[in-house]
Amino acid sequence: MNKIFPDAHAAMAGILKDGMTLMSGGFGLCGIPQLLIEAIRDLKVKDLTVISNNAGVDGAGLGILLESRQIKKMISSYVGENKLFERQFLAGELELEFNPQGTLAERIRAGGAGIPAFLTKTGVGTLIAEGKELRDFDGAVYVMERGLVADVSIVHAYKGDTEGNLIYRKTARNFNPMMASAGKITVAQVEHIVPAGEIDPDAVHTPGIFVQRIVHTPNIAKLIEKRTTRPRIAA
Amino acid sequence: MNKIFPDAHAAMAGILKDGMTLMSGGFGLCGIPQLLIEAIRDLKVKDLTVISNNAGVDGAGLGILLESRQIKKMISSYVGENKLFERQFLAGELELEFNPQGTLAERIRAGGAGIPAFLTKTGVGTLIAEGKELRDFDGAVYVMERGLVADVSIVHAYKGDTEGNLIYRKTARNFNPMMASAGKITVAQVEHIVPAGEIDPDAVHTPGIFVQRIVHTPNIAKLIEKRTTRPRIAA
Amino acid sequence: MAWTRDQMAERAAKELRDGFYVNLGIGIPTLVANFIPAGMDVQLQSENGMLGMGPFPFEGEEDADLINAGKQTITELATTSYFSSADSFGMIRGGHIDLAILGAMEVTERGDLANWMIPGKMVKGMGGAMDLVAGVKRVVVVMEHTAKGQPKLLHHCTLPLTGTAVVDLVITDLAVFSIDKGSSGGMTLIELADGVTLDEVKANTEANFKVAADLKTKAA
Amino acid sequence: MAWTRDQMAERAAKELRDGFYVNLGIGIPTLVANFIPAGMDVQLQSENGMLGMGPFPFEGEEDADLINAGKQTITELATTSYFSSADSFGMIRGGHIDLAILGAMEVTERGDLANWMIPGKMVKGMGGAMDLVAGVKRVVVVMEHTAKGQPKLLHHCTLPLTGTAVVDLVITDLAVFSIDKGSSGGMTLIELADGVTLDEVKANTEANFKVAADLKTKAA
Repeated sequence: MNKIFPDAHAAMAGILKDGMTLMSGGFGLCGIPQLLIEAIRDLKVKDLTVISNNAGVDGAGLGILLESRQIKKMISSYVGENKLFERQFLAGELELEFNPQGTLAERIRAGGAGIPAFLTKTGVGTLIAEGKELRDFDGAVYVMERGLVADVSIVHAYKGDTEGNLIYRKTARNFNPMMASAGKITVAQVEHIVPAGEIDPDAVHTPGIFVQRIVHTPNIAKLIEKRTTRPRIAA
Repeated sequence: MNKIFPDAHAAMAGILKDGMTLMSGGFGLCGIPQLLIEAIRDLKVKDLTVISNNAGVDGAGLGILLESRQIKKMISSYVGENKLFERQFLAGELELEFNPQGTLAERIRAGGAGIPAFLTKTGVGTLIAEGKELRDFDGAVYVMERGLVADVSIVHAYKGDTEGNLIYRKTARNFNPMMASAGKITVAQVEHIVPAGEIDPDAVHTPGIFVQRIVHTPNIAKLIEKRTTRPRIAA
Repeated sequence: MAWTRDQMAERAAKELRDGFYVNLGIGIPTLVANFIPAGMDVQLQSENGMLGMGPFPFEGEEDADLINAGKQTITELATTSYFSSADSFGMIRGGHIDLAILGAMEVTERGDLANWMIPGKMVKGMGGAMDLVAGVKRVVVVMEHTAKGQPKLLHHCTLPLTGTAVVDLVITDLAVFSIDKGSSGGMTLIELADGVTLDEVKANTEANFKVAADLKTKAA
Repeated sequence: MAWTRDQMAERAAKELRDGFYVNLGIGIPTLVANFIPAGMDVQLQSENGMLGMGPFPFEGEEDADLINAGKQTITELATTSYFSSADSFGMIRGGHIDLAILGAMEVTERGDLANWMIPGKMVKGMGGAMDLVAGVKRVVVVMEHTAKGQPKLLHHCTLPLTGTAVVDLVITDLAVFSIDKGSSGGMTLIELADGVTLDEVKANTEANFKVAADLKTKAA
């Protein structure tokens, strides 16, 4: 069962269709599957519903699918970094569903784990709870939120083996593991690819069962949104 | 903030009281916090409600708290390995609540993650769903299950650092991570203790925030319930 | 001549496909691992928290930290990954396991299954059985056709249920039945064990079943 | 003399305790990290998936894979662990974070909070703010007392809410208020910034508040 594809275009080919739901990993520009997003642009599928914590920036991340007008709806927690997003939204060209970040993360985790709905305190008494079912447990009020699944999930990992086991690096992990579990088909771009057996099985973040396709994307450019530093104290 | 205690007795002292709810990690005898269980026996607290996938065997694991009659109620998925359990249960001395194993695991995970209830397909149409709320989502029926928390959780880990970050080994991980997250106080026995910084932060299974007390328990005897082997083919 | 336990396991192994992730129950289902065709990539899941389960260890190489859901010592493979029981059952409940092969006490013509409570004995618990039948994409039962001469394929289960409308295929020592669990298609006899007659199956089965067209020819 | 941003952060740092796990919002709350007393063990959480957040990196040592929830480059410490955003918000929602220090646009005398939607501007989203106020054990707001001369401590929020009855303490450039959010205890002025008078606070506050007994003495 070969899961390795020669390039991002090949890895995304044959699994996309207009109107589908896509999950895209990453937080800001950290840990985003940039080359898989570019392949989706090149494959010209449209009317996508995209579930992603953010919407990229102008020219990077999901920003490039906004430019190409392939996204119909975003389900996100924060889209503040993207001017094109604002223009398309205000022009009525883009639908938007905001979720609290933790609720979004849990909805995706629930979807991957076969849980159609769960209760949370987050958002009770706010706009987020409007129209949703409220429940009382032990004297506190909770709102019911639904699990999310995707036709295709795209994720970025630091290391992957031929079985599809993945390891993420530092805060580039973020939404990638849950999204890998919640895609009917999950495609991973990995910086380093190794034979099965080279990753410590205790250290695997995403077991291979969740990953149907892998593509090796070495030496990718990683963008930094807010480069903050401190001065070196002279010795 | 020192989390390290000199021995199992000291680590369990001052946090136990009669009638409390205890979570105890492990699957069968694999990854059980044996020395912490022995400390609970020695501290003589009683009327415990114990949440654990299994109930140990005669003379090991939770079996020793059955012997000392400190357990009032078990919440488990399988208790088949324990004759004393059977006798106490049939004599009406022990309450028992069966949960499907995955529902039990998820209830504990939910408790630790602040989710008071979730929906699952597991057990619909069986005894397990009796008296519980059923809900329809997209044409399928699901049963509502509640999150579980414990006054104290005890877990076994392979490695721990002074911050309380834990790593489990192979299938000894099982219920330990969720239980660590669902205890108001969590005590970990660890085979190897290292200074903070020695565990790869990408490889941590249980972040230190979930662990209030750690005790170093090197060279523990690990029991095997079913020793199955295959013959060596002569060279 | 009914099938032996090994023959039943061999028949069950025909349900495997390249790339499948599979959960095997204890008893006869465990034997299925011996019949995975060479060159076929099948990863076995152990619901306590492992994918890529290897064979029993060589004597002296048992590791107490490495057991399967039946609490037997096992080994790891190059493909192995470990995870928590919550993640393991997330995998199961979420429909990521392609196939579960399980034992049973009773199965009905609608695919209801009872396999966790033995009448008159201490109740040991359902373990992961209810989760597996509710979550896994396809459920295959392997069991003896009768117990003490009484049919196990029934109109209604007499024992407490593990799940309702969950079984897709039943392999017994006498025959193989498919179950159209999602609709009113019911149960269909699709295969007879070598030397077993249709009459013999009928005599030992309470459940209603149709007989597949191609089997009728073969059995004639 | 109202407090500076640094003085507000320094005051907020007095809410820290040894062994605390703390989440700091963007803006003034970020500055609180500079005032953690020496010898006090405080671990900072970043809700994108990190515990044990270190300071900004030295120039040239930025790592694109290592950012905080404000998307700034940061560093790791000896205590650091990384986890998924689902695990991170499980930590938050499950009540494991001792303290969140956040900015705000409006706070009411009952502890209602609005801090995610700016009137007349494009809505950017609430990010993790709603999860933090709903889940963290104790919520401290640090904000300017007024915005363009208008009070931010109100009877009712005019902006869309982030949470209801969630704020425990408000630190402004003029004063510090405790809020008994769980009951009808309301808001109490417990501290004045150096040189600020009670009348000045009253003139700039719409919300009802009591004055703590010991503060009355001090302010007299």
